[in-house]
Amino acid sequence: MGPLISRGIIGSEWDLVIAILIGFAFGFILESSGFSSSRKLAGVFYGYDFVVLKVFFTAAIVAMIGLLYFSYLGWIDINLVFVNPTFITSSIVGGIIMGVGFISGGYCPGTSFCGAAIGKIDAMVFTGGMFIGILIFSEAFPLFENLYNSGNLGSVKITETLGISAPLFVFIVILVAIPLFYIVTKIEKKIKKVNY
Amino acid sequence: MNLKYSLLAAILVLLGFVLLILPAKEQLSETNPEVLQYELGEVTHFISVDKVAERIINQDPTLLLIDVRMADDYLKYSLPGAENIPLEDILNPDWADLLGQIDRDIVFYSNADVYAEQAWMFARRKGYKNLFVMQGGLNNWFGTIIKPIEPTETSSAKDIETYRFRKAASIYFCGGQAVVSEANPQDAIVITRKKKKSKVEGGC
Amino acid sequence: MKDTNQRTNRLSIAALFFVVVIILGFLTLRKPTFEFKVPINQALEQVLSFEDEMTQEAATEIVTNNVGGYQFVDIRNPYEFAKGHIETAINISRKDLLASKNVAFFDQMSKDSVTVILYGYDQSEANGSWMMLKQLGYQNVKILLGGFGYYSGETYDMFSESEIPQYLVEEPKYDFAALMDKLSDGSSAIKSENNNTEVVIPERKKKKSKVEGGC
Amino acid sequence: MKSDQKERSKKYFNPYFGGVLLGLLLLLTFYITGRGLGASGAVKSTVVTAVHAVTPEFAEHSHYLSKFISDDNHPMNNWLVFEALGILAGAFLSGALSGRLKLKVEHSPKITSKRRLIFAAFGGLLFGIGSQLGRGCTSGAALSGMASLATSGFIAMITIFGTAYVFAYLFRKNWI
Repeated sequence: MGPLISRGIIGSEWDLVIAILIGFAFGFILESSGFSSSRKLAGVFYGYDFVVLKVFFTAAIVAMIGLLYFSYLGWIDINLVFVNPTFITSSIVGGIIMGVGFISGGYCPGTSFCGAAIGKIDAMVFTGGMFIGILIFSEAFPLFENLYNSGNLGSVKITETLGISAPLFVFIVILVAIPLFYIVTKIEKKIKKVNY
Repeated sequence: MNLKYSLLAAILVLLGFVLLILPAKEQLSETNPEVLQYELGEVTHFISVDKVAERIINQDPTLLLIDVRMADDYLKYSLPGAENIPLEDILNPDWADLLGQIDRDIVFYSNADVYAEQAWMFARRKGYKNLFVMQGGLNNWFGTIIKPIEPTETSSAKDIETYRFRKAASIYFCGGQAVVSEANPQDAIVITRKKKKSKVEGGC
Repeated sequence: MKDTNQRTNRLSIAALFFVVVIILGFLTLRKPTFEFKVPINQALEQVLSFEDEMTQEAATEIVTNNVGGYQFVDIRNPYEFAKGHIETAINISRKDLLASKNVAFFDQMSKDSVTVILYGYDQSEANGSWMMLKQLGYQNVKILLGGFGYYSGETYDMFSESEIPQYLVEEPKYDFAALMDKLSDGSSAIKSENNNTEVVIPERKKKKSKVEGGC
Repeated sequence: MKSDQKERSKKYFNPYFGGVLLGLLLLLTFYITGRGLGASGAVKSTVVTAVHAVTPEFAEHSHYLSKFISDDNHPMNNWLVFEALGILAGAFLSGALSGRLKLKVEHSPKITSKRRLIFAAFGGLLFGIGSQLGRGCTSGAALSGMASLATSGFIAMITIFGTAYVFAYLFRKNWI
């Protein structure tokens, strides 16, 4: 049955309406979960607020489980679901750069939009910085080009990389995540509350 | 621990566990038998030799002919532009790219249409789309297109029209090699010309 | 305190909603009425083995001697069936092959280990239905080569000199390559004749006028 | 009254509730579009469009941008921009409902607003570069990637959070 747009069940003229609706829900959930506050986000790195980790992992696990069930029930053709191609070197380097950006700026792109929407000036500046960053990247692209295209592994899935079945992998992730949630809650309670 | 968190944890573990013990679904990619039965029942999968001939003559790029006979037979004679996938090799994954071209109509043919329909059935079950079978196969092709039966005087206008098309198609398909042997006909022309000359002379 | 309660419910409701969606999915998961029971590779092997093809001779033998354990099934439409059919045959038109009462019939036949022989007007007509039943797991189904056309003699060519039985439709009726060679020569002759007339006609006219002038 | 407002402004979702909702939304997005959520792509499309509008010759000259101008009509580009507009609207509504709408610079009391803004701009800059190199940001590559079990998603998640933890000590003054 799904994905509805890839299968042409929903016409492409609805694309943008759906985009706005999904974006709306995304923004609402992010903001309501507290992702519009950079200090709340940064809390995950100092142990005073693990909201990012909790939301992030819960969402990923729910979506993982859901996708596998949907696929099993025949509601979605898993082969039509986009799998971001893995360019291992560029992924790692990009991830490191983003990591430094994260701890320095306190936002990531999605959350900076949320912050900007409710009037956080730092979030607006962060978004502005992002524009400039992309501009720099595109101008200096010849410099990055080799790196950008290096280590191409294609659209591989983690289950292929590790060689285990998808349900087993998801089950392991769940079994890891639950104690993790428990531990971070303990840590949160121990570490001095930061007022923000 | 708080009840709501225990509940969430229990739900996630349970869902993950159920996923783990669900029986593996093997035939997910295969076409549902009911779909195939419908297509067989409505006979939507046959394409007439006339249609095929017309599309070959028009050099329709969306037509892909697949010869499902043995390689020997294919090499001896095949329709113009046809590819060869012997019936016993139809499930070979090597053909996935060829059969998976969704923007082309893939027409199977064999000497009759039995093997071609079998190939159609297997390819269709595997999930390939836009597959057809040439009705009557090569025997029908030769019996109608290459050696069209002349309509009788009582035939309908439509039959005569069909005959004309087939005759023209026959010349098209047989003419391909005539171009190569251009030299002989020229000789023939000379001879016949002479004959005619003499006739004219005789007339006077 | 009330506030906290409300939040508790929200989390649990969201989580339970997820579970309910999945459970509903399983409840509504329609088990496909029909499944291909024979794996595709095995089905291909069966087809290539030809062991389920029944010859006209064998069919005639069964009918004339009233051999038990066989059931002819005519898959043509009722109108064609009414015009003439193998005496002991029943009619299941191929459109309704998988209608529930017919499925029950095939189930019964397979339970009683009766061999079902499908036939249409020719082999091609019954071929799809036969493959469908085979792949759905009815192993007791055979197909009549040549179909009713040969059985009734309608499509039997008495003057054929071929050694090969005529109901083997997949045998080439012509030597395609040789025929093409012959025809392309022939047709080039036709073509050249056409050329001739085209070329000659004006000449003829000229000559005519010359001759006339001469006369 | 004032304290009441303050009380309300703290009222965030329970993180797990937010997580389950986000997961369900992500699932719905996969179901409808076959792709996950994303954010940095919107910025990229905007940059491409903006540069192309202001100085077309520069955009065509640039190797990277021209790559995206050629398929500028690709629906996903517009898609992400509209999604980003939706994010702004949704976040605004949520902020308005919980009384969090306020123009301010959020920073640790130990640092000045100016310092916070400089670091924010620097962070944004790095994120801009990194998200292009890593083919997606935390939502596009890491979250959606993990949900679809893409290897790149897990690499992105581990490297982004890993690096942030490594450098956390250096930047502690900014946050605590």
